[in-house]
Order: sequence, then structure tokens, then C-alpha cells
Amino acid sequence: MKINLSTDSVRLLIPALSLIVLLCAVFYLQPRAMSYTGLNLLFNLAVPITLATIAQMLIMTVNDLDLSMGAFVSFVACVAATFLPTAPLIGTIILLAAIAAYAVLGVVIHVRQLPSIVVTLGMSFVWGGLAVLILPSPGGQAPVWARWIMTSKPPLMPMAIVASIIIAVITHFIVMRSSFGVLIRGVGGNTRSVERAGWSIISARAGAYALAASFAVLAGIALVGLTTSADANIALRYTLLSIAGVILGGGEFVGGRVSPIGAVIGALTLTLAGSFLSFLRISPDWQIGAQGAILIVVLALRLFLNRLEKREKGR
Amino acid sequence: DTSGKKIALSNNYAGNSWRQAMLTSWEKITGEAVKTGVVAAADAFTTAENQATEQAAQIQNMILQGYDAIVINAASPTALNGAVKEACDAGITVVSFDGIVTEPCAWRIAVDFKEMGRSEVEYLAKRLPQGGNVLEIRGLAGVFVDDAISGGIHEGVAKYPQFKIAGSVHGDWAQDVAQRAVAGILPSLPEIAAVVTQGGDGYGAAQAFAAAKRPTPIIIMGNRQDELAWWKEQKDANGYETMSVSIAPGVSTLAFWVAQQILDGKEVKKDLVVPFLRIDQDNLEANLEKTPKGGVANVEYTLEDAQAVINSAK
Amino acid sequence: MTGSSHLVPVVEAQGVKVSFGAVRALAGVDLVIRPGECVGLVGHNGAGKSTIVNVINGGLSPHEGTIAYEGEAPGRHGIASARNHGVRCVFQELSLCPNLTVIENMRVMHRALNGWNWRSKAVAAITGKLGEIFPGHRIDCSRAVGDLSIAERQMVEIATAFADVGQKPKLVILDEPTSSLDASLAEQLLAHVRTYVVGGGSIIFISHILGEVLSTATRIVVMKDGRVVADRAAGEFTQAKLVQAMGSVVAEKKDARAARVLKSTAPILSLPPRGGRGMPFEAFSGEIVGLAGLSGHGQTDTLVDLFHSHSGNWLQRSNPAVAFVAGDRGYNGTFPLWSILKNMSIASLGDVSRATFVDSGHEAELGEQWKRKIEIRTQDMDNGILSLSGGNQQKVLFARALAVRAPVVLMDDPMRGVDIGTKQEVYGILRSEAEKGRTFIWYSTEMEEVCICDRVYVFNAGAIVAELTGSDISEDNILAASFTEAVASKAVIGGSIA
Amino acid sequence: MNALRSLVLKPWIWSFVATVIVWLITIMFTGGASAAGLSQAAFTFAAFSVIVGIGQMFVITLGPGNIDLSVPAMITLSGTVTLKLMGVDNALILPGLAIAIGLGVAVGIGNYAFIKLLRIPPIIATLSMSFIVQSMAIWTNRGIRIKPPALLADFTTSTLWGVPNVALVAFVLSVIAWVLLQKTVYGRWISAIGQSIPAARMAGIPVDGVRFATYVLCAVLASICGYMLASFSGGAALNMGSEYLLMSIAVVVIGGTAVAGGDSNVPGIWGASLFLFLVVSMLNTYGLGAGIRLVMTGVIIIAVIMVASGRKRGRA
Ligand SMILES: Nc1ncnc2c1ncn2[C@@H]1O[C@H](COP(=O)(O)OP(=O)(O)OP(=O)(O)O)[C@@H](O)[C@H]1O
Ligand SMILES: Nc1ncnc2c1ncn2[C@@H]1O[C@H](COP(=O)(O)OP(=O)(O)OP(=O)(O)O)[C@@H](O)[C@H]1O
Ligand SMILES: [Mg+2]
Ligand SMILES: [Mg+2]
Repeated sequence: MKINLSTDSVRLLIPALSLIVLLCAVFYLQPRAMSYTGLNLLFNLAVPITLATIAQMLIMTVNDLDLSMGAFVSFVACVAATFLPTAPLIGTIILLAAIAAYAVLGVVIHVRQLPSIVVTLGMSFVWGGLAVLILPSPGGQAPVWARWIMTSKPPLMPMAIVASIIIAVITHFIVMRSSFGVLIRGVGGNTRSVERAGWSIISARAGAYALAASFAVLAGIALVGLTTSADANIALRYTLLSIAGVILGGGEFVGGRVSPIGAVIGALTLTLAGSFLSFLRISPDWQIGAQGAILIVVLALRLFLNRLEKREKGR
Repeated sequence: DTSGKKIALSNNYAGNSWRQAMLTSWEKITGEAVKTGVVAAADAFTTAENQATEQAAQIQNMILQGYDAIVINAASPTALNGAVKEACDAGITVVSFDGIVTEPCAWRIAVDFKEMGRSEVEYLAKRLPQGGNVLEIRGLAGVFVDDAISGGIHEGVAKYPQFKIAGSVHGDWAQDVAQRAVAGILPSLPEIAAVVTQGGDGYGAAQAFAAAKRPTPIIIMGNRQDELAWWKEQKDANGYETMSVSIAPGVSTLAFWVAQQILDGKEVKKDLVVPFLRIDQDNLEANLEKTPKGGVANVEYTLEDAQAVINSAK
Repeated sequence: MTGSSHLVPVVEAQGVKVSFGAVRALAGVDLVIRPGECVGLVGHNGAGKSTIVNVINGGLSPHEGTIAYEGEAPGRHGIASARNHGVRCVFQELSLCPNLTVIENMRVMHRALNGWNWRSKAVAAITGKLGEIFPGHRIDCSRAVGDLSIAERQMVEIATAFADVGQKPKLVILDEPTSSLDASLAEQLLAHVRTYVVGGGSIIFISHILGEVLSTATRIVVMKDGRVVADRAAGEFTQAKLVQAMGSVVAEKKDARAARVLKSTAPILSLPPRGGRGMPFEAFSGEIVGLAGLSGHGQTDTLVDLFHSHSGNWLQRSNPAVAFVAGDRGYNGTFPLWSILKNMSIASLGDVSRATFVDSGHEAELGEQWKRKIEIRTQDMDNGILSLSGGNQQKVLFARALAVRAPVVLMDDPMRGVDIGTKQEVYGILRSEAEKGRTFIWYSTEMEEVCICDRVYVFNAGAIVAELTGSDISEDNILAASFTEAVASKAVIGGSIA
Repeated sequence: MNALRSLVLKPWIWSFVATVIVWLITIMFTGGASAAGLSQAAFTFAAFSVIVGIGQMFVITLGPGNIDLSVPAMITLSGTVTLKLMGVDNALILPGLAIAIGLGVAVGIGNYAFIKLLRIPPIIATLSMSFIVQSMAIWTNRGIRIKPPALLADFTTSTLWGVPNVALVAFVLSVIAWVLLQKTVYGRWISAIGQSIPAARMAGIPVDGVRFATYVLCAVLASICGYMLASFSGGAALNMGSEYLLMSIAVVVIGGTAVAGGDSNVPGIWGASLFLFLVVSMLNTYGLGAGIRLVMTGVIIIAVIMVASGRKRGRA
């Protein structure tokens, strides 16, 4: 059997295999998870994480890093839980303005050659502050439609799986197939040559940032749909989760090497790893440490598969 | 009979001594209960970071694991409602304590945080009838406990207008953050007559005052042994007087018994209240003695205590 | 050729001046390119060739002077207007996006390539062009450019520039396009350039290999220190005249190389056959060993292997055994944030420091010494490395390796883009160092350089397939050996041609 | 030489300018009366950020993707373990310090082992490590808070000629760091690695050795910081390090160190550390609510970085 695997599909194969291995382990530990509701319970909180991971991936595509992802998703969640149900128009305007703000950030970072890490670090305070201003104490109410979508029960496959597949397909199309995707990946790969070919780097970056913000907005709304209400600190962990998801999915920090399907798989893997741990029932002292250990195990698995694949290739 | 039932503790944070004492109490009391066959299991779970999303996932996993009851100290009163609802729908009893949830299907063992804040000012009003400037040390912005206690304090100040809140900082319930924040604002503050805290940052505040070489005001203490020991030291040296309010970490064991009672078929009101733990000048020594060195003043509950709380709510 | 002079010039540059800070890169250049001509642009490293090219393609705005495309001065000088007039450029340093596939790079390079089925259009255009220019190439256009060898990347870049996607290229600028191609590929390219010019297209062709320029260009422009010093039909030049016009004094090529037999002692370096195929590798003290063969057949990998196995990754050896001269400057050569001096001294810091403290006086001295020795064209060794022209950066890398006390120097096609005068000097340094007992292992894509070596290993498909010594080292023998299949295990065709 | 000096000068000057402005605005509130007290507090608390910041800076200098997220857990672990071991015994102060350094070395080795053996980006490797280290801290003392030895507590909280002792320690450490970076072969090496690993490797630099040493150095500095911080605040707490995750990164990048690696800046860390402390103090002093305070902090950080790098990139 001779399959000619491109680098991209190899990049995908490994995360996919780690996900499958982990899923088998979870099923073994907890056979109840092997059902429609079981899968939904395992994965529904992965949906917002997946969206945030995609957003982070888009930023990483242009060689930047967004340290404000968690704060931004929290901010969106607060807006979605306060304005969207009561004053949808104002809510929408706020969210659109936030997306525009991201685009502006992209432009500023490019024009002034600022390190994205610092700017987004600063922005994380800004979004966090705005979230506290909007929602000083936890509360709010998810928009009915968001709640409806997130608790819907499609036939055959649970919502969480359907959503992940849809997200993967759409982003794969945008990032890997469309001209815009090629352009922003080109910016990540070699900004100078894209510029020399006559493209406007500024608009490419602004586009990448705005698109990322749009996915982050979806993440915030999806999150509120699941939790029914919000607080200012609700998604702070998404910053690190989203970065880890992209990396697990085979993406890289620089060079525009990303994989949207991989990122989705990475986010699912991370979520699943947490459940796997719960099912193992470790002593409370070591539960936190075990989360580190599981990350390492998943990555070791990745390395192992990588090796296998290299040996295959060497032949 | 609940000997076949399994109860889980879903805890969102383990990074401070209060939470550690809470987990220890849980282990001690439930371990006993499992051994004597009251329940079949009582497992404790903690998430890595203090995050509602992570805890929601944890609760969903508990549903899959087939627990009969879930006892929750929640990261957010509202953000877990989705997961809690799913648990209830799956027929699971959900009891929340300390960090309670607002989802109507769950039970709540609440501390009256507002009252806790108010009582601090009331105490001050007794001590300092002429009033004065007050420094407020708050917790983590955006968290419900912080909002509630602070709300109580402000209500108290409104009632006793001789007090003025001269400054307010967020100490994030962490000793060093509180110390840092107080040290930063202190130079710009006028003379401070008292410091109101959310229980636990008193020692840090005392150190910041000492470092700035300012007279030590009345600092409301928390329940940590070193705070109590410092207070005792001051009391012996110069008759320093204050009080301490806090929540006993052992409230987790009360929640356990309440869950057990509900599983046993007892009729239990959805909202229960536990008193907060208060230590005064005269019972300081007694409390200090009971508190392990480096630990937290604590009260653990028995089945009888729980039944008393349940009955008093009826 | 004079027939084309009445045509409207594709590009007309007049009095172009450009300076970078204190460096005057162009001091008033006039350059006219007409349809149907191939203009060879030659000059020493740092003469300003890449700079004028950057002005023509719109990447740089001249500080003084004008540029007109097809007779009209553009409203706004810039990349877009140059491209609209059919100007395409293959840059000296590779400039594709390594993370994108060949097809996707086409999309980036050609804005006209839009619509829903741009992928299929791109495939058609690029495969067609690749086949036309480099018949017999084996490039899979769905692969990421980063996975291709350096020669393949260069081929893709050239084909991309010539590709016709809705808009025909009128002027293609080739800035040292052959520097990473081996002889046969280079010849294919040159042949294509000739037919393209006959078909009415224009080319600016920059190269340090004067033979190529003489055989391909219809007109040759010689630059020196930011000025055009000669501009005549190619027929009026010979190699010697060109060299003279460039201002370098080149000793006549000494072919008389004493055939030295150095295999007597134990080898100073050796490697078993790569992947269990072909011949083992050995090098002896004082030798210049050449690695030849078509580009990308394992020569660089061998050098890297040799380097890794003789240098510590955890602790530095007190006496370095090997030094390395990079060919792919951007990838494993230069440190872009640093000054020329720091770039040069990094490998020999042990010699200029006391108790791990760097002695800056000593370091500067070392820098001055090498600056003089191989003429790095800069006012100040404290200037950034990127302020140097490509060839001069390469010289710095050379100095870096030669300054190390290591007995063996590994060279990964280091003369890429070095001008002919410097080359001759470096050859001289190599010879005298070899006399003193240093060993050089030298991968080169230029036949002339391979022929300087004492012994040559020829590579094919990752393995050594032949060893040539002394007078057997010739272009024909190497080419013939390049197509020998490697034999598994150690049954070797040792010097089957010798 | 001149060009070099101006290059080094520019990035850090801005964090100091910002610091002075914020300081002036803060003391304006009391008409200048709080100047001495505020400065002393600022130096005290900046010292801790400086110590972890230096370690983080070395790591960030190693190039894109290099970052040590295990810093907070390291601080907690060394604080809890050393205070537990020392009890309140003055004689054990130095052994305690030795233990702290030993813990740092161990965690540093662990960090690099993950990075190297699993070939994973440092950000993930050190994140995983931090969970494990945090668990170790919980396991070793379960949040029991033990007082530091009196002598050590006195040392960390008192001042010498009005300068806090901890600031003096941090100053000495920064001078050492500066010399390491600017004057030694090791400094050259990490800068080279930060610009291009393949190029560094082919220039004969022992890349693994240098990166390994750097991760160990960072962990050791974090560990020393934990030791001092726990002594300073009268005991270790399980969440004492969490502040320093963002802080350690922020002081490095605001201080003018290139996030892309290869270029580091020691004085800037002081500017940034003082600045970050004073911003919070200023906003607290003027009594702004938490929301506004956060927004302002963010805006000020961005403003500083805009001004600073706007100047830095001024092309010739
Ligand atoms: N980081 C936190 N996140 C959420 N809730 C917290 C956090 N820290 C403390 N709390 C809540 O604050 C209340 C009491 O905490 P308190 O500050 O008294 O603890 P402590 O004894 O001071 O701990 P430590 O000694 O670690 O400071 C409890 O309701 C607890 O759940
Ligand atoms: N970005 C820059 N900054 C400063 N100086 C520069 C820059 N680019 C080029 N120069 C200088 O301009 C001069 C001309 O450089 P150019 O790259 O045009 O030379 P070249 O003729 O292409 O040389 P080579 O054959 O080595 O490529 C050189 O002295 C170089 O140092
Ligand atoms: Mg506390
Ligand atoms: Mg050039």
C-alpha cells in the first residue's frame, strides 16, 4: 500500500491518532460515555474551546500570539449574557465594534512593528476591565437562541460532534482552500515576498485579526449558550488552552504552518484529557499535577507517532 | 438507607489554605462515613485552575460516572447552571456550598456574606464611636463572594456615616497580593483607623503597616493561625483588640451530610444558612489552641449538626 | 540587436540615486531595457546590482532620478505599478513562502490568478512553465516549498516568474538565478532565457559567473560602486575585458595544480556509507576534498552530519575539530540582529576571551584582520550584517570559519554570489591553508571550483557513487559519474571512472 | 560604539520615563508627602518582579516560543518547601537557600528534559511542568503556613540606608545578569541561539547545553524569588506565585527585550517592574473601580510599548 502523504496530512494524522487513542482509553474507563448523551457530555464544552482555538490559530497564522484570547472571550460572554437578550441591537453593535477593534490592533501591530505578545497582554487587561464594568458580579442570561443551539439534539450525532465537524470543515475551507487563507498563511511564511508580490500586508493582517475576533465572538456566545450566564473571569483559561490546542493540532508558532482541522482535534483532545483524568480518580493532591502529566503523555504519543511516520518515510 | 450511594465533591480551587483545610475536612469526615458504610463512596475532585468552564466539564464527567449526588463549591454562582441543570435532569442531587449556584434545582448552603461584611462595620462602630478612615481590602474582582462581602461593608458604612472608606484595594484573597496592594496605596492615605477585610488578609495588611512605619489600626482578622497568633502576640504586648470573621472550611462536611440526608429521602429546604465563624477578644486563646500550627480555624460538622441545620430551616 | 533600439523601452531608469544611511548604494544609474534583449548585469559584491533591480521592480523608491515603464512615468512608483507593466523578479535570496505549496505560492505571486478555480489554473500554468524551462524536472506542485531542495525552490521561483497568468511577463529580472543550480539545470535555464528573448521578452540577468553572462546576454552592463561603468553589446566583451571593466585584478586561472597524494596517513575524518549504500567518506590532513554531483543529492547532508558528529551540542569542545561555512545564509548562516563583527567572531569567541569574558579589543582586532584579508566592503565592522550585500555577507561567513582553529573546514557551496575577484583570493587562501595542513571539504555547484580540489566524491541519490582524483577530475567525468546508481552495501565501484 | 550605545539606551529609557510620570501623578495626590514611602514600597515589590523577570528574560532571549510558564509554581514550591524545612530556626537559613537553589535546578532540568525529549514547544512543556510542580507544593505542605526564621524575616523586610534589602539583592542579581549577557561568551551564545538555532549550531555553539543552562537559571531565579517572597510576607501560601506568571512576562517585554529573541535588556526590567507596581498604586490611590483600573492598566501598557518601539524602529 503506497500512499503519498503530503506534509499537511501527516500534520493531521498524528493529532487525530492521539485523539482516537485517548477516546478509546476514556471508553474503556467509562463505557457509559459511549452513547449519544455520553458523547455530548464529554464534548459539548469543547465547542467554545474549539472556536477559541481556531481564533488563536488565525492569529498564529500571521506569526502573532494573542494573550488576550481568554479575556476577550469572557468579555464577549458578558456582552452576550447582558445585552444580547435584552438589547440585541446594542449587543450586536458592541460585538461588531470589538471585531473592528481587533482589526485595528492587527493594523497597529503591523504598522508600528509592535510585538503582538505585549499588545495583547495589554488588551487582556482592557477586555477584562470592560467585562467587569459590564458585569460587576456574575449573572446575566443567555440569549434564547444561543441556548437553543447549544442544547439542541440533532439526529444521529450529538450537537458537540456536529458542531466540531462543521467548524473544522468551514475553517479548513477558509484557511487552507480560499485565496484569503493562502494569503494570510503566506504572510506567516514570508511576509516580504507577499509584500513584493504587491499585496497589502496591512489588510491581510487586519483581515486575519478580524476573522479571529469573529471566531472568538462565536466562542463567547457558544459558551454562554452552554453555561446560561456569564462572569468576568469565565474564560480566562482559554488563552493557554487555545495555544495548547493549536500546538497539539500540529500548528507552529511561526512560519504560518497551521492546520484548522488539527486545531479542532487539538481542542477536543485537551477537553477529553480532562475527562480522562476525572475517570481515573486520582488523589486530590495530585489531580492538578496529573493534568500536566496527561499533556505530556499526549505529546509523547505525538512524538511516538511522529517517529513511526519518519521511519515509514525513510524506507 | 444510603449505603449504596455515591457522592462526589466538585471543587474549583485548591490553591490556598482555606481550600486545603476544606479538602482535609472532607477527607476526614467522609472517609469515616464510607468506612462505617453510610455511603458507598465520597470522592473529591479539584480542577487545575479556578475556572467555571473547567468545573462545568468536571460536573458533566461526574454525571457520566454515575454519582448519586454532587456537592459543589462553585467557581461562579451562575456559570455552572448549565451543567448543574444537566445533572439534575439526570436525576442527581446537587448541593452547593460556600460558592453556591443559582440554578433552582440545586440546594444551597449559603453563608450570609453580606451580613459578614456588615458585622465588621458594626463591630468597628462599637469600638470607634467617633468613626474614622477605613481601608477596605477586597477579594478577586468579578467573583460573587467579593461583591457580596463588599456590598455588606458598604451597607454598614452607609449606616454608620462616621466611617469613610478612604481607600479600597483588591487583594485577590492572596496574602502577598494584598500586602503588595496595601503597600502601594498606603503612602497616599491619611491616617487609617481600621482595615476591613474579607477574612484572611489581615496579617498581610499588618505587615504592610509595619513596613511603612505607621501605627497599626484595628484590622479585622481572618481565620488563619498566623493571624490569630499575631493578634495574640499584640494582645499580650499592648492589649490590641480586634475580631475575626471567616467561613469555616469544614462547611464542606455539612454539605456532605445534607446531601446524604437528601439521598436518604429527607425533606430539605433548598436554601440553608450556616453561620460564619467569629472569634472575639475573649475566645481568642481557646480558638488559637484548637487551630493547628500554620493551619486554619475550623469547625467540622456531624450528621446531627446537619440535621439541626435542616430542621431549623423548616 | 540594434533593431530593437527603436522600440519603446520596457524600463527606463535615469539618474537613479539610492543611499542607505551613509552608504551610497546607487550614485546615479542610467539603465534602459528594450524588448527582446537580455541585459547582463555584472559587478563586484556590493556594486549595487540588487539595489537597482529593487528600484526597477518597485520595491525601493529612488531618492533621486526617475523610472519609466513602457515610456510612461507611473503616477505612484511602487510594486503594483511595476507588476502592471509586466515586470517580474527572481530575487537573490529565495523569496517564496516555505509553508505554502507550489500552487499556493503561484496564487500569492500572481494576483491576477483569482476566481473559483484558481487552483487548477495555477497547476496548469506552473507545471507548463516548469516543464518548458526545466524539462525532466521532478517537482510535485502540491508539495510545500519548504520540503523542496534549494535548487528545486529556485526552479519553482524562476518558473513562477515566467508563468503567464492572464498577463504576460515583459521583463523578468533574474538576480543570480543559477547560484544554487547545478550545471545542467543552469544550462536549461540559460537556453530558456535565449529563446524567451528571441520571442521578444526582456531579461535582466545578474550573475558572477561571467561565462554564463557572456554566453547568454545580448548586452552587458558593468556596475562598480553604484555606477554604470560600461554598457556595450555582449559581443564586444571577453572574459578578461569584463573582469577588467569590473575593476578586479584577477590572476590568470592557474590550472597547473600539483597533484598531491595525501592518502598516506590515517584519515582525519571519515563516515560510513550513507544509508548503507555507496562508498564511505574519508578525508586526510591537508586535502581539499570536493563533493560534487547534481545539487541536492546528499552533499549538504553529509557536511551537516560531519559537523554534528564532530562538535558538541551540550558542551563546547576546547579544541574545535570542524568549522562550517554555510551556503544558505538566511537559514544557517547569519545572525540578523548582530553587527558584522559579532557575526564574524561568534565561532572563535574562545580565542578572544579570557575566563569566558569576551575581550572586545581582541575581538575588534580579529575583525580588522579578516576585514583586510578578504576585503569585506564596509566602513565599520560594527554596522549590522544586513547592511552588507549578499556576497559580502558570504565573505563574513567565510572569515568566521577560517578564523576558527579547527583543522577541518566544511564548506556548503560557500561561493554562492561571491564576485570573481574575491573568489580568486579565497581560492588562494584555501590553497595556502591546505599547504599548512588544513583540510577543506567543499561542496560546490560550480564545476570550476570542484576542479580545484585534490580529490572529489560524486554523489547521487544521497550516496557517494564515485571518487575522482588528480587529472581525472573533469567536468565530463563528474557528469558521467553523477548518474551512476549507488550500489547497496560496500561493493563499491571505487573510482570506476578513474 | 555610539550606534551600539544608542541602541541599548533607547528601549529601556521609555519604561523609566513612564515610571517617573506615574510616580509623579501618584504623589501629586498627597502633594508630595507620600514620595518616600511610595518609592520604598515600589522598590520593595519591584525587586521580586525583577528577580523572576531576569530569569524569564534569559529564556525569552532564546528565541520565539521560548517562555517559562512554570515560574509561578516554582515560586510556590520553593516558598513552601524551604519554609517548612527551615522551621523557624535561624541556623537553617543558608541550608534553606541551598535547598531553594537545588529545587530550582531540579525543576529546570525537568523543564528542559520535557522540551528536549518530547520535542514540544517550551510553552507547553513548562505549562505541564508547572501543574506537576504545583501539585508537589500542595502535597508537601497542604497549605500549612509556617513563619520564616526571624533573622531572615528581618533581613527581607528591613532597609539599608533607606533602600530595601530585597531591592539590593535584586540589584546585585541584575548586575550579574547584565555582565553575563553583555560581557561573556554565554551571553553571546544565548543571543545567537535566539536569532537562529541552525545558524548557532553550525557556528559551533553547544545549543542544547546553553538552552539547558538557561532554563535551569530561570528556575533557580524563580526559586530564589519564592524563598525571599515567602520570608518577606511571613510565610508561604499555595497561591503566592500566581501573580508572577503575567508579571514575569510583562516586565520583560515592556522593558524592551525583543519578544522574537536574541536581544535582551536588563535595565528595562527595573523600569517595567517599578512601572507595573506604580500603575496599580496610582489607580488605587485615585480610587478607581476595578473595571476602570484594569482598562487603564491595559491602555497604559499599550501606550508605553507604542512610544518605546515607535522610537526603536526609527529607521535610518
Ligand atoms: N482564589 C479564590 N477563588 C475563589 N474563591 C476563593 C479564592 N480564595 C478564597 N476564596 C473564597 O474566599 C473565602 C475565604 O477565603 P479566605 O481568604 O478566608 O481564605 P484564607 O484562609 O485566607 O486562605 P489563605 O490562607 O490561602 O489566604 C471562601 O469562600 C473561599 O472559597
Ligand atoms: N538595507 C540596506 N541597508 C544598508 N545598506 C545596504 C542595504 N542594502 C544594500 N546596502 C548596501 O548597498 C550597496 C549595494 O548593495 P547591493 O545589494 O545592491 O549589491 P550587489 O551588487 O547586489 O552585490 P552582490 O553581488 O554581493 O549581491 C552595498 O554596499 C550594500 O552594503
Ligand atoms: Mg486569604
Ligand atoms: Mg545582490
